[in-house]
Amino acid sequence: MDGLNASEQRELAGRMEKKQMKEFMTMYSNLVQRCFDDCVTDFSSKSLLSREEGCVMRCVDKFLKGSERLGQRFQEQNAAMAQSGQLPGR
Amino acid sequence: MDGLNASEQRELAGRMEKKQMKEFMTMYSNLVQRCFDDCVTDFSSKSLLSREEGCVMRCVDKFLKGSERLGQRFQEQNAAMAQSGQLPGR
Amino acid sequence: MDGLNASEQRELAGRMEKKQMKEFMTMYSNLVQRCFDDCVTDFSSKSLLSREEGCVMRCVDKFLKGSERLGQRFQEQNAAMAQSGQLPGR
Amino acid sequence: MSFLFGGGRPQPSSAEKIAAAETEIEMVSDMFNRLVSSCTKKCLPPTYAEADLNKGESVCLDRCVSKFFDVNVKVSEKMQGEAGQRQGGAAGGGGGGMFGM
Amino acid sequence: MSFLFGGGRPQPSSAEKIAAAETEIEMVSDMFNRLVSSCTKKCLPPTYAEADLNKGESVCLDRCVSKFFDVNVKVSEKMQGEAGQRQGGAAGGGGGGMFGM
Amino acid sequence: MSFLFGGGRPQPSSAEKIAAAETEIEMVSDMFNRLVSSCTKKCLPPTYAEADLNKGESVCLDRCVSKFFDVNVKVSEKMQGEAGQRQGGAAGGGGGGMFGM
Repeated sequence: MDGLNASEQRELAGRMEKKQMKEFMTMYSNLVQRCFDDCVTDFSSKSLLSREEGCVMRCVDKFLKGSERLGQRFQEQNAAMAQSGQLPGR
Repeated sequence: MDGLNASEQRELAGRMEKKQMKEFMTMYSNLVQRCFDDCVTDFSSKSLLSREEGCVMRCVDKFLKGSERLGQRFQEQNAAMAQSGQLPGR
Repeated sequence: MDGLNASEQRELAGRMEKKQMKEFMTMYSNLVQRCFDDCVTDFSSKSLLSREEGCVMRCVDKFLKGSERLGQRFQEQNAAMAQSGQLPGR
Repeated sequence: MSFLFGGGRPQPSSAEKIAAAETEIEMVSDMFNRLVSSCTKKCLPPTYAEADLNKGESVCLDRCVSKFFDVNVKVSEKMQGEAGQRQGGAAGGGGGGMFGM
Repeated sequence: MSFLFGGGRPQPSSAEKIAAAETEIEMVSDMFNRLVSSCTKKCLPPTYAEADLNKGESVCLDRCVSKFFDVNVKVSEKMQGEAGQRQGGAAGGGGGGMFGM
Repeated sequence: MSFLFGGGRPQPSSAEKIAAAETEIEMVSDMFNRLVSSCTKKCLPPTYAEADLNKGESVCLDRCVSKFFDVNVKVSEKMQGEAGQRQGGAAGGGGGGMFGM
Protein backbone atom coordinates (compact mmCIF):
# COMPACT_ATOMS: atom_id res chain seq x y z
CA MET A 1 0.00 0.00 0.00
CA ASP A 2 2.98 2.31 0.45
CA GLY A 3 3.33 2.96 -3.27
CA LEU A 4 0.31 5.27 -3.29
CA ASN A 5 0.47 9.09 -3.24
CA ALA A 6 -1.76 11.24 -1.03
CA SER A 7 -4.62 11.57 -3.48
CA GLU A 8 -4.57 7.86 -4.25
CA GLN A 9 -4.60 7.10 -0.54
CA ARG A 10 -7.67 9.33 -0.10
CA GLU A 11 -9.45 7.55 -2.93
CA LEU A 12 -8.60 4.19 -1.40
CA ALA A 13 -9.72 5.32 2.06
CA GLY A 14 -13.11 6.30 0.67
CA ARG A 15 -13.63 2.89 -0.85
CA MET A 16 -12.44 1.19 2.28
CA GLU A 17 -15.04 2.93 4.43
CA LYS A 18 -17.87 1.19 2.60
CA LYS A 19 -16.05 -2.11 2.83
CA GLN A 20 -15.49 -1.71 6.55
CA MET A 21 -19.18 -1.17 7.09
CA LYS A 22 -19.84 -4.39 5.21
CA GLU A 23 -17.09 -6.18 7.09
CA PHE A 24 -18.68 -5.14 10.36
CA MET A 25 -22.06 -6.39 9.17
CA THR A 26 -20.60 -9.76 8.23
CA MET A 27 -18.93 -10.07 11.62
CA TYR A 28 -22.17 -9.16 13.36
CA SER A 29 -24.17 -11.70 11.36
CA ASN A 30 -21.55 -14.37 11.96
CA LEU A 31 -21.78 -13.70 15.67
CA VAL A 32 -25.56 -13.99 15.71
CA GLN A 33 -25.52 -17.19 13.69
CA ARG A 34 -22.68 -18.76 15.63
CA CYS A 35 -24.20 -18.10 19.05
CA PHE A 36 -27.66 -19.11 17.84
CA ASP A 37 -26.34 -22.38 16.42
CA ASP A 38 -24.34 -23.24 19.52
CA CYS A 39 -26.80 -22.11 22.22
CA VAL A 40 -30.32 -22.64 20.91
CA THR A 41 -31.23 -26.28 20.56
CA ASP A 42 -34.64 -26.56 22.19
CA PHE A 43 -37.70 -25.84 20.08
CA SER A 44 -40.38 -26.89 22.56
CA SER A 45 -40.94 -23.21 23.35
CA LYS A 46 -41.31 -20.01 21.36
CA SER A 47 -39.13 -17.75 23.50
CA LEU A 48 -35.52 -18.07 24.55
CA LEU A 49 -35.05 -20.12 27.73
CA SER A 50 -33.04 -18.34 30.39
CA ARG A 51 -30.21 -20.85 30.04
CA GLU A 52 -30.16 -20.24 26.29
CA GLU A 53 -30.05 -16.50 26.86
CA GLY A 54 -27.20 -16.87 29.33
CA CYS A 55 -25.32 -19.02 26.85
CA VAL A 56 -25.82 -16.43 24.10
CA MET A 57 -24.50 -13.62 26.31
CA ARG A 58 -21.38 -15.57 27.28
CA CYS A 59 -20.93 -16.68 23.68
CA VAL A 60 -20.95 -13.07 22.44
CA ASP A 61 -18.50 -12.02 25.15
CA LYS A 62 -16.16 -14.89 24.53
CA PHE A 63 -16.31 -14.56 20.78
CA LEU A 64 -15.58 -10.82 20.86
CA LYS A 65 -12.67 -11.29 23.25
CA GLY A 66 -11.38 -14.14 21.14
CA SER A 67 -11.65 -12.11 17.93
CA GLU A 68 -9.86 -9.20 19.57
CA ARG A 69 -7.02 -11.44 20.68
CA LEU A 70 -6.81 -13.06 17.25
CA GLY A 71 -6.76 -9.61 15.65
CA GLN A 72 -3.81 -8.53 17.79
CA ARG A 73 -1.78 -11.65 17.05
CA PHE A 74 -2.67 -11.45 13.39
CA GLN A 75 -1.37 -7.90 13.09
CA GLU A 76 1.82 -8.75 14.98
CA GLN A 77 2.52 -11.70 12.72
CA ASN A 78 1.67 -9.73 9.62
CA ALA A 79 4.04 -6.93 10.65
CA ALA A 80 6.80 -9.39 11.56
CA MET A 81 6.46 -11.15 8.24
CA ALA A 82 6.54 -7.90 6.26
CA GLN A 83 9.70 -6.79 8.15
CA SER A 84 11.62 -10.03 7.99
CA GLY A 85 11.16 -9.95 4.26
CA GLN A 86 10.93 -13.71 4.52
CA LEU A 87 8.45 -13.49 1.74
CA PRO A 88 9.38 -10.83 -0.82
CA GLY A 89 6.62 -8.23 -0.94
CA ARG A 90 6.30 -5.45 -3.44
CA MET B 1 -36.32 2.97 3.25
CA ASP B 2 -39.16 5.41 3.81
CA GLY B 3 -36.89 8.48 3.66
CA LEU B 4 -36.46 8.18 -0.12
CA ASN B 5 -38.32 10.27 -2.73
CA ALA B 6 -39.82 8.80 -5.89
CA SER B 7 -36.72 9.20 -8.06
CA GLU B 8 -34.50 7.75 -5.37
CA GLN B 9 -36.84 4.81 -4.99
CA ARG B 10 -36.67 4.17 -8.74
CA GLU B 11 -32.88 4.23 -8.63
CA LEU B 12 -32.90 1.81 -5.71
CA ALA B 13 -35.41 -0.48 -7.41
CA GLY B 14 -33.15 -0.70 -10.45
CA ARG B 15 -30.20 -1.78 -8.36
CA MET B 16 -32.32 -4.22 -6.41
CA GLU B 17 -33.42 -6.04 -9.54
CA LYS B 18 -29.87 -7.18 -10.25
CA LYS B 19 -29.42 -8.20 -6.64
CA GLN B 20 -32.62 -10.21 -6.64
CA MET B 21 -31.43 -12.15 -9.65
CA LYS B 22 -28.25 -12.93 -7.77
CA GLU B 23 -30.17 -13.78 -4.61
CA PHE B 24 -32.28 -16.24 -6.58
CA MET B 25 -29.14 -17.81 -8.04
CA THR B 26 -27.64 -18.24 -4.59
CA MET B 27 -30.80 -19.87 -3.30
CA TYR B 28 -30.88 -22.20 -6.27
CA SER B 29 -27.24 -23.20 -5.82
CA ASN B 30 -27.76 -23.72 -2.10
CA LEU B 31 -30.68 -25.99 -2.85
CA VAL B 32 -28.69 -28.08 -5.33
CA GLN B 33 -25.74 -28.39 -2.95
CA ARG B 34 -27.87 -29.12 0.09
CA CYS B 35 -29.92 -31.86 -1.56
CA PHE B 36 -26.85 -33.31 -3.24
CA ASP B 37 -24.94 -33.43 0.05
CA ASP B 38 -27.81 -34.99 1.98
CA CYS B 39 -29.08 -37.44 -0.65
CA VAL B 40 -26.12 -38.61 -2.72
CA THR B 41 -23.72 -40.78 -0.78
CA ASP B 42 -23.08 -43.75 -3.01
CA PHE B 43 -20.35 -43.49 -5.62
CA SER B 44 -20.32 -47.07 -6.83
CA SER B 45 -22.31 -45.94 -9.86
CA LYS B 46 -22.17 -43.07 -12.34
CA SER B 47 -25.88 -42.24 -12.46
CA LEU B 48 -28.31 -41.31 -9.73
CA LEU B 49 -29.92 -44.31 -8.03
CA SER B 50 -33.70 -44.17 -7.97
CA ARG B 51 -33.70 -43.82 -4.19
CA GLU B 52 -31.25 -40.92 -4.47
CA GLU B 53 -33.46 -39.26 -7.07
CA GLY B 54 -36.52 -39.69 -4.88
CA CYS B 55 -34.65 -38.21 -1.95
CA VAL B 56 -33.57 -35.20 -4.05
CA MET B 57 -37.15 -34.55 -5.19
CA ARG B 58 -38.52 -34.67 -1.65
CA CYS B 59 -35.61 -32.60 -0.42
CA VAL B 60 -36.35 -29.84 -2.94
CA ASP B 61 -40.03 -29.88 -2.05
CA LYS B 62 -39.44 -29.80 1.65
CA PHE B 63 -36.78 -27.15 1.43
CA LEU B 64 -38.92 -24.85 -0.72
CA LYS B 65 -41.89 -25.25 1.58
CA GLY B 66 -39.68 -24.68 4.59
CA SER B 67 -38.14 -21.56 3.05
CA GLU B 68 -41.56 -20.20 2.19
CA ARG B 69 -42.78 -20.71 5.74
CA LEU B 70 -39.61 -19.14 7.15
CA GLY B 71 -40.04 -16.19 4.80
CA GLN B 72 -43.58 -15.57 6.03
CA ARG B 73 -42.63 -15.71 9.71
CA PHE B 74 -39.57 -13.56 9.04
CA GLN B 75 -41.64 -10.82 7.45
CA GLU B 76 -44.22 -10.93 10.23
CA GLN B 77 -41.55 -10.62 12.90
CA ASN B 78 -39.74 -7.90 10.99
CA ALA B 79 -42.96 -5.90 10.63
CA ALA B 80 -43.88 -6.43 14.29
CA MET B 81 -40.45 -5.29 15.41
CA ALA B 82 -40.54 -2.19 13.24
CA GLN B 83 -44.00 -1.26 14.59
CA SER B 84 -43.36 -1.91 18.26
CA GLY B 85 -40.41 0.43 18.00
CA GLN B 86 -38.80 -1.91 20.51
CA LEU B 87 -35.59 -1.13 18.74
CA PRO B 88 -35.42 2.52 17.70
CA GLY B 89 -34.96 2.80 13.94
CA ARG B 90 -34.15 6.02 12.17
CA MET C 1 -22.05 -15.96 -24.53
CA ASP C 2 -22.06 -16.43 -28.29
CA GLY C 3 -24.53 -13.59 -28.86
CA LEU C 4 -21.85 -10.97 -28.20
CA ASN C 5 -19.99 -9.03 -30.89
CA ALA C 6 -16.25 -8.41 -30.80
CA SER C 7 -16.38 -5.18 -28.82
CA GLU C 8 -18.80 -6.66 -26.33
CA GLN C 9 -16.56 -9.68 -25.92
CA ARG C 10 -13.59 -7.38 -25.20
CA GLU C 11 -15.59 -5.51 -22.58
CA LEU C 12 -16.62 -8.80 -20.98
CA ALA C 13 -13.05 -10.12 -21.07
CA GLY C 14 -11.84 -7.04 -19.22
CA ARG C 15 -14.33 -7.56 -16.45
CA MET C 16 -13.58 -11.25 -16.29
CA GLU C 17 -9.89 -10.62 -15.66
CA LYS C 18 -10.64 -8.96 -12.34
CA LYS C 19 -13.04 -11.73 -11.42
CA GLN C 20 -10.50 -14.41 -12.25
CA MET C 21 -7.99 -12.80 -9.93
CA LYS C 22 -10.60 -12.89 -7.19
CA GLU C 23 -11.56 -16.44 -8.07
CA PHE C 24 -7.93 -17.49 -7.73
CA MET C 25 -7.72 -15.76 -4.34
CA THR C 26 -10.81 -17.57 -3.11
CA MET C 27 -9.41 -20.90 -4.24
CA TYR C 28 -6.12 -20.17 -2.53
CA SER C 29 -7.82 -19.18 0.72
CA ASN C 30 -10.04 -22.25 0.59
CA LEU C 31 -6.98 -24.41 0.17
CA VAL C 32 -5.20 -22.85 3.15
CA GLN C 33 -8.26 -23.15 5.37
CA ARG C 34 -9.11 -26.67 4.27
CA CYS C 35 -5.61 -28.05 4.82
CA PHE C 36 -5.24 -26.13 8.08
CA ASP C 37 -8.55 -27.48 9.39
CA ASP C 38 -7.80 -31.06 8.40
CA CYS C 39 -4.11 -31.23 9.34
CA VAL C 40 -3.53 -28.96 12.33
CA THR C 41 -5.16 -30.24 15.48
CA ASP C 42 -2.45 -29.98 18.12
CA PHE C 43 -2.04 -26.69 19.96
CA SER C 44 0.48 -27.76 22.54
CA SER C 45 3.19 -26.11 20.45
CA LYS C 46 3.60 -22.81 18.61
CA SER C 47 5.15 -24.15 15.41
CA LEU C 48 3.94 -26.73 12.93
CA LEU C 49 4.91 -30.29 13.86
CA SER C 50 6.67 -32.14 11.09
CA ARG C 51 3.74 -34.54 10.72
CA GLU C 52 1.38 -31.57 10.40
CA GLU C 53 3.62 -30.02 7.77
CA GLY C 54 3.74 -33.29 5.85
CA CYS C 55 -0.01 -33.54 6.01
CA VAL C 56 -0.40 -29.97 4.70
CA MET C 57 1.92 -30.65 1.76
CA ARG C 58 0.07 -33.81 0.76
CA CYS C 59 -3.26 -32.07 1.29
CA VAL C 60 -2.30 -29.25 -1.09
CA ASP C 61 -1.08 -31.73 -3.69
CA LYS C 62 -4.13 -33.92 -3.46
CA PHE C 63 -6.53 -31.01 -3.44
CA LEU C 64 -4.96 -29.40 -6.52
CA LYS C 65 -4.97 -32.68 -8.40
CA GLY C 66 -8.54 -33.30 -7.34
CA SER C 67 -9.63 -29.81 -8.42
CA GLU C 68 -7.92 -30.25 -11.76
CA ARG C 69 -9.68 -33.53 -12.36
CA LEU C 70 -13.02 -32.07 -11.30
CA GLY C 71 -12.44 -29.12 -13.62
CA GLN C 72 -11.86 -31.42 -16.60
CA ARG C 73 -14.95 -33.51 -15.94
CA PHE C 74 -17.00 -30.37 -15.29
CA GLN C 75 -16.08 -28.87 -18.64
CA GLU C 76 -16.75 -32.12 -20.47
CA GLN C 77 -20.19 -32.44 -18.90
CA ASN C 78 -20.96 -28.79 -19.49
CA ALA C 79 -20.01 -29.11 -23.17
CA ALA C 80 -21.99 -32.35 -23.56
CA MET C 81 -25.06 -30.77 -21.99
CA ALA C 82 -24.85 -27.67 -24.19
CA GLN C 83 -24.55 -29.87 -27.31
CA SER C 84 -27.25 -32.38 -26.53
CA GLY C 85 -29.63 -29.49 -26.07
CA GLN C 86 -31.20 -31.60 -23.34
CA LEU C 87 -31.87 -28.37 -21.58
CA PRO C 88 -32.82 -25.63 -24.00
CA GLY C 89 -30.31 -22.80 -23.77
CA ARG C 90 -30.69 -19.44 -25.44
CA MET D 1 -32.61 -4.64 11.16
CA SER D 2 -32.78 -0.86 10.80
CA PHE D 3 -31.94 -0.47 14.47
CA LEU D 4 -28.31 -1.05 13.59
CA PHE D 5 -28.01 2.26 11.83
CA GLY D 6 -28.15 4.65 14.74
CA GLY D 7 -29.30 8.08 13.62
CA GLY D 8 -28.16 11.62 14.03
CA ARG D 9 -26.26 12.57 10.87
CA PRO D 10 -27.66 15.73 9.29
CA GLN D 11 -29.21 15.78 5.79
CA PRO D 12 -27.71 12.91 3.83
CA SER D 13 -27.39 13.28 0.06
CA SER D 14 -29.43 11.23 -2.39
CA ALA D 15 -26.54 8.91 -3.10
CA GLU D 16 -25.95 8.40 0.61
CA LYS D 17 -29.59 7.63 1.28
CA ILE D 18 -29.73 5.12 -1.55
CA ALA D 19 -26.52 3.49 -0.35
CA ALA D 20 -27.87 3.26 3.20
CA ALA D 21 -31.12 1.69 1.99
CA GLU D 22 -29.12 -0.71 -0.14
CA THR D 23 -26.96 -1.70 2.82
CA GLU D 24 -30.04 -2.24 4.95
CA ILE D 25 -31.64 -4.49 2.34
CA GLU D 26 -28.43 -6.48 1.98
CA MET D 27 -28.23 -6.88 5.74
CA VAL D 28 -31.81 -8.12 6.04
CA SER D 29 -31.29 -10.44 3.11
CA ASP D 30 -28.06 -11.84 4.60
CA MET D 31 -29.81 -12.40 7.93
CA PHE D 32 -32.65 -14.22 6.21
CA ASN D 33 -30.23 -16.49 4.35
CA ARG D 34 -28.50 -17.37 7.60
CA LEU D 35 -31.82 -18.00 9.30
CA VAL D 36 -32.84 -20.35 6.48
CA SER D 37 -29.54 -22.19 6.77
CA SER D 38 -29.70 -22.54 10.56
CA CYS D 39 -33.39 -23.31 10.93
CA THR D 40 -33.60 -25.86 8.13
CA LYS D 41 -30.61 -27.62 9.66
CA LYS D 42 -32.19 -27.60 13.11
CA CYS D 43 -35.75 -28.51 12.07
CA LEU D 44 -35.62 -30.62 8.89
CA PRO D 45 -33.95 -34.03 9.31
CA PRO D 46 -31.75 -34.81 6.27
CA THR D 47 -33.53 -38.05 5.46
CA TYR D 48 -36.46 -36.46 3.60
CA ALA D 49 -38.85 -39.34 4.13
CA GLU D 50 -41.74 -37.22 2.86
CA ALA D 51 -42.06 -34.16 0.63
CA ASP D 52 -44.42 -32.22 2.90
CA LEU D 53 -43.58 -30.43 6.09
CA ASN D 54 -45.14 -32.36 8.94
CA LYS D 55 -46.69 -30.74 12.00
CA GLY D 56 -43.56 -31.04 14.14
CA GLU D 57 -41.31 -29.56 11.48
CA SER D 58 -43.68 -26.65 10.86
CA VAL D 59 -43.91 -25.75 14.52
CA CYS D 60 -40.16 -26.07 14.89
CA LEU D 61 -39.58 -23.66 11.98
CA ASP D 62 -41.98 -21.08 13.47
CA ARG D 63 -40.28 -21.20 16.85
CA CYS D 64 -36.88 -21.14 15.22
CA VAL D 65 -37.64 -17.79 13.56
CA SER D 66 -38.87 -16.41 16.85
CA LYS D 67 -35.77 -17.51 18.73
CA PHE D 68 -33.47 -16.30 15.96
CA PHE D 69 -34.99 -12.83 16.28
CA ASP D 70 -34.61 -12.98 20.06
CA VAL D 71 -30.93 -13.78 19.72
CA ASN D 72 -30.53 -10.99 17.17
CA VAL D 73 -32.09 -8.50 19.59
CA LYS D 74 -29.99 -9.69 22.52
CA VAL D 75 -26.75 -9.51 20.57
CA SER D 76 -27.61 -6.09 19.19
CA GLU D 77 -28.49 -4.70 22.63
CA LYS D 78 -25.33 -6.13 24.13
CA MET D 79 -23.12 -4.63 21.46
CA GLN D 80 -24.80 -1.23 21.63
CA GLY D 81 -24.44 -1.32 25.41
CA GLU D 82 -20.74 -2.06 25.13
CA ALA D 83 -20.22 0.57 22.46
CA GLY D 84 -21.91 3.13 24.73
CA GLN D 85 -19.86 2.02 27.72
CA ARG D 86 -16.67 2.36 25.75
CA GLN D 87 -17.53 5.82 24.49
CA GLY D 88 -18.51 6.76 28.04
CA GLY D 89 -14.99 6.01 29.17
CA ALA D 90 -14.94 2.70 31.06
CA ALA D 91 -13.97 0.58 28.07
CA GLY D 92 -14.82 -3.02 28.93
CA GLY D 93 -12.23 -5.75 28.58
CA GLY D 94 -13.53 -7.22 25.33
CA GLY D 95 -15.00 -6.23 22.04
CA GLY D 96 -14.01 -3.80 19.39
CA GLY D 97 -10.92 -5.64 18.32
CA MET D 98 -12.44 -7.01 15.21
CA PHE D 99 -13.65 -3.69 13.86
CA GLY D 100 -10.28 -1.98 13.77
CA MET D 101 -9.00 -4.29 11.05
CA MET E 1 -26.21 -23.53 -16.73
CA SER E 2 -27.56 -21.39 -19.55
CA PHE E 3 -30.87 -23.21 -19.36
CA LEU E 4 -31.74 -21.11 -16.36
CA PHE E 5 -32.10 -18.00 -18.44
CA GLY E 6 -35.27 -18.76 -20.35
CA GLY E 7 -35.40 -16.76 -23.54
CA GLY E 8 -37.89 -14.61 -25.33
CA ARG E 9 -36.99 -11.01 -24.54
CA PRO E 10 -36.59 -8.97 -27.74
CA GLN E 11 -33.30 -7.32 -28.72
CA PRO E 12 -31.31 -6.74 -25.55
CA SER E 13 -28.88 -3.82 -25.46
CA SER E 14 -25.12 -4.28 -25.36
CA ALA E 15 -24.98 -3.58 -21.64
CA GLU E 16 -27.75 -6.08 -20.99
CA LYS E 17 -26.08 -8.78 -23.05
CA ILE E 18 -22.79 -8.28 -21.26
CA ALA E 19 -24.51 -8.33 -17.88
CA ALA E 20 -26.33 -11.55 -18.79
CA ALA E 21 -23.11 -13.20 -19.93
CA GLU E 22 -21.44 -12.03 -16.72
CA THR E 23 -24.23 -13.49 -14.61
CA GLU E 24 -24.01 -16.75 -16.47
CA ILE E 25 -20.26 -17.00 -15.92
CA GLU E 26 -20.67 -16.19 -12.23
CA MET E 27 -23.34 -18.85 -11.93
CA VAL E 28 -21.21 -21.53 -13.57
CA SER E 29 -18.25 -20.51 -11.46
CA ASP E 30 -20.29 -20.62 -8.25
CA MET E 31 -21.61 -24.07 -9.19
CA PHE E 32 -18.09 -25.31 -9.85
CA ASN E 33 -16.89 -24.04 -6.47
CA ARG E 34 -19.72 -25.84 -4.74
CA LEU E 35 -19.02 -29.01 -6.69
CA VAL E 36 -15.35 -28.86 -5.65
CA SER E 37 -16.35 -28.37 -2.03
CA SER E 38 -18.89 -31.20 -2.00
CA CYS E 39 -16.96 -33.73 -4.09
CA THR E 40 -13.62 -33.29 -2.33
CA LYS E 41 -15.42 -33.78 0.98
CA LYS E 42 -17.17 -36.89 -0.27
CA CYS E 43 -14.21 -38.45 -2.10
CA LEU E 44 -10.97 -37.34 -0.42
CA PRO E 45 -10.54 -38.60 3.15
CA PRO E 46 -9.05 -35.85 5.36
CA THR E 47 -6.06 -37.90 6.42
CA TYR E 48 -3.98 -37.29 3.29
CA ALA E 49 -1.84 -40.39 3.63
CA GLU E 50 -0.45 -39.85 0.14
CA ALA E 51 -0.06 -36.86 -2.18
CA ASP E 52 -1.44 -38.56 -5.29
CA LEU E 53 -5.03 -39.36 -6.08
CA ASN E 54 -5.44 -43.12 -5.88
CA LYS E 55 -7.66 -45.10 -8.23
CA GLY E 56 -10.64 -45.14 -5.89
CA GLU E 57 -10.51 -41.41 -5.26
CA SER E 58 -10.22 -40.63 -8.97
CA VAL E 59 -13.20 -42.78 -9.89
CA CYS E 60 -15.20 -41.31 -7.02
CA LEU E 61 -14.48 -37.75 -8.23
CA ASP E 62 -15.54 -38.59 -11.79
CA ARG E 63 -18.82 -40.12 -10.62
CA CYS E 64 -19.36 -37.26 -8.22
CA VAL E 65 -19.32 -34.73 -11.08
CA SER E 66 -21.73 -36.87 -13.02
CA LYS E 67 -24.16 -37.16 -10.11
CA PHE E 68 -23.84 -33.47 -9.26
CA PHE E 69 -24.93 -32.62 -12.80
CA ASP E 70 -27.80 -35.07 -12.55
CA VAL E 71 -29.03 -33.40 -9.39
CA ASN E 72 -28.65 -29.99 -11.00
CA VAL E 73 -30.79 -31.08 -13.94
CA LYS E 74 -33.44 -32.67 -11.71
CA VAL E 75 -33.72 -29.60 -9.50
CA SER E 76 -33.85 -27.27 -12.48
CA GLU E 77 -36.57 -29.32 -14.20
CA LYS E 78 -38.59 -29.51 -11.01
CA MET E 79 -38.45 -25.77 -10.43
CA GLN E 80 -39.29 -24.93 -14.03
CA GLY E 81 -42.21 -27.36 -13.84
CA GLU E 82 -43.52 -25.70 -10.69
CA ALA E 83 -43.05 -22.22 -12.11
CA GLY E 84 -45.06 -23.27 -15.18
CA GLN E 85 -47.75 -24.87 -13.05
CA ARG E 86 -48.07 -21.74 -10.97
CA GLN E 87 -48.31 -19.48 -14.00
CA GLY E 88 -50.90 -21.86 -15.44
CA GLY E 89 -53.10 -21.27 -12.43
CA ALA E 90 -52.97 -24.26 -10.10
CA ALA E 91 -50.27 -22.82 -7.86
CA GLY E 92 -48.72 -25.71 -5.96
CA GLY E 93 -48.48 -25.58 -2.18
CA GLY E 94 -44.78 -24.80 -1.94
CA GLY E 95 -42.08 -22.79 -3.58
CA GLY E 96 -41.73 -19.22 -4.58
CA GLY E 97 -41.79 -17.88 -1.07
CA MET E 98 -38.10 -17.30 -0.93
CA PHE E 99 -37.94 -15.26 -4.12
CA GLY E 100 -40.33 -12.56 -3.05
CA MET E 101 -38.00 -11.28 -0.34
CA MET F 1 -0.22 -11.49 2.13
CA SER F 2 1.49 -9.07 -0.23
CA PHE F 3 3.88 -11.79 -1.33
CA LEU F 4 1.16 -13.11 -3.58
CA PHE F 5 1.44 -10.19 -5.91
CA GLY F 6 4.75 -10.93 -7.54
CA GLY F 7 6.24 -7.79 -9.02
CA GLY F 8 7.77 -6.77 -12.29
CA ARG F 9 5.09 -4.83 -14.17
CA PRO F 10 6.35 -1.39 -15.21
CA GLN F 11 4.71 1.83 -13.98
CA PRO F 12 1.14 0.98 -13.03
CA SER F 13 -1.48 3.71 -13.39
CA SER F 14 -3.24 5.28 -10.41
CA ALA F 15 -6.36 3.21 -10.95
CA GLU F 16 -4.29 0.04 -11.17
CA LYS F 17 -2.38 0.84 -8.01
CA ILE F 18 -5.57 1.53 -6.11
CA ALA F 19 -7.16 -1.65 -7.42
CA ALA F 20 -4.11 -3.66 -6.39
CA ALA F 21 -4.14 -2.16 -2.90
CA GLU F 22 -7.86 -2.87 -2.68
CA THR F 23 -7.34 -6.48 -3.70
CA GLU F 24 -4.57 -6.86 -1.15
CA ILE F 25 -6.75 -5.49 1.64
CA GLU F 26 -9.62 -7.78 0.63
CA MET F 27 -7.28 -10.74 0.63
CA VAL F 28 -5.92 -9.97 4.08
CA SER F 29 -9.41 -9.38 5.38
CA ASP F 30 -10.69 -12.65 3.90
CA MET F 31 -7.75 -14.51 5.44
CA PHE F 32 -8.47 -12.97 8.82
CA ASN F 33 -12.13 -13.98 8.65
CA ARG F 34 -11.14 -17.53 7.87
CA LEU F 35 -8.61 -17.55 10.67
CA VAL F 36 -11.28 -16.34 13.12
CA SER F 37 -13.66 -19.04 11.94
CA SER F 38 -11.09 -21.84 12.15
CA CYS F 39 -9.36 -20.81 15.38
CA THR F 40 -12.53 -20.10 17.35
CA LYS F 41 -13.83 -23.51 16.30
CA LYS F 42 -10.60 -25.20 17.33
CA CYS F 43 -10.02 -23.31 20.59
CA LEU F 44 -13.39 -22.24 22.04
CA PRO F 45 -15.65 -25.12 23.13
CA PRO F 46 -19.27 -24.39 22.13
CA THR F 47 -20.60 -24.70 25.67
CA TYR F 48 -19.64 -21.19 26.79
CA ALA F 49 -19.53 -22.00 30.49
CA GLU F 50 -17.90 -18.64 31.22
CA ALA F 51 -17.77 -15.28 29.45
CA ASP F 52 -14.01 -14.78 29.78
CA LEU F 53 -11.28 -16.47 27.85
CA ASN F 54 -9.49 -18.82 30.21
CA LYS F 55 -5.74 -19.40 30.14
CA GLY F 56 -5.95 -22.52 28.00
CA GLU F 57 -8.20 -20.89 25.42
CA SER F 58 -5.98 -17.82 25.19
CA VAL F 59 -2.83 -19.83 24.64
CA CYS F 60 -4.61 -22.00 22.09
CA LEU F 61 -5.72 -18.91 20.13
CA ASP F 62 -2.18 -17.49 20.09
CA ARG F 63 -0.70 -20.73 18.82
CA CYS F 64 -3.51 -21.11 16.33
CA VAL F 65 -2.60 -17.79 14.68
CA SER F 66 1.02 -18.83 14.55
CA LYS F 67 0.24 -22.18 12.94
CA PHE F 68 -2.24 -20.63 10.52
CA PHE F 69 0.50 -18.31 9.27
CA ASP F 70 2.90 -21.23 8.98
CA VAL F 71 0.40 -23.11 6.81
CA ASN F 72 -0.18 -20.01 4.72
CA VAL F 73 3.56 -19.66 4.08
CA LYS F 74 3.98 -23.35 3.27
CA VAL F 75 1.08 -23.36 0.82
CA SER F 76 2.26 -20.17 -0.82
CA GLU F 77 5.83 -21.45 -1.24
CA LYS F 78 4.58 -24.73 -2.62
CA MET F 79 2.35 -23.06 -5.18
CA GLN F 80 5.02 -20.59 -6.27
CA GLY F 81 7.46 -23.47 -6.61
CA GLU F 82 5.05 -25.38 -8.81
CA ALA F 83 4.24 -22.31 -10.89
CA GLY F 84 7.98 -21.77 -11.46
CA GLN F 85 8.49 -25.41 -12.35
CA ARG F 86 5.67 -25.26 -14.85
CA GLN F 87 6.96 -22.10 -16.50
CA GLY F 88 10.41 -23.72 -16.64
CA GLY F 89 8.96 -26.46 -18.79
CA ALA F 90 8.57 -29.64 -16.76
CA ALA F 91 4.89 -29.12 -15.94
CA GLY F 92 4.12 -31.33 -12.93
CA GLY F 93 1.18 -33.70 -12.95
CA GLY F 94 -1.09 -31.61 -10.73
CA GLY F 95 -2.10 -28.07 -10.11
CA GLY F 96 -3.24 -25.27 -12.29
CA GLY F 97 -6.41 -26.92 -13.39
CA MET F 98 -8.62 -24.79 -11.25
CA PHE F 99 -7.34 -21.48 -12.55
CA GLY F 100 -8.19 -22.04 -16.15
CA MET F 101 -11.92 -21.94 -15.50
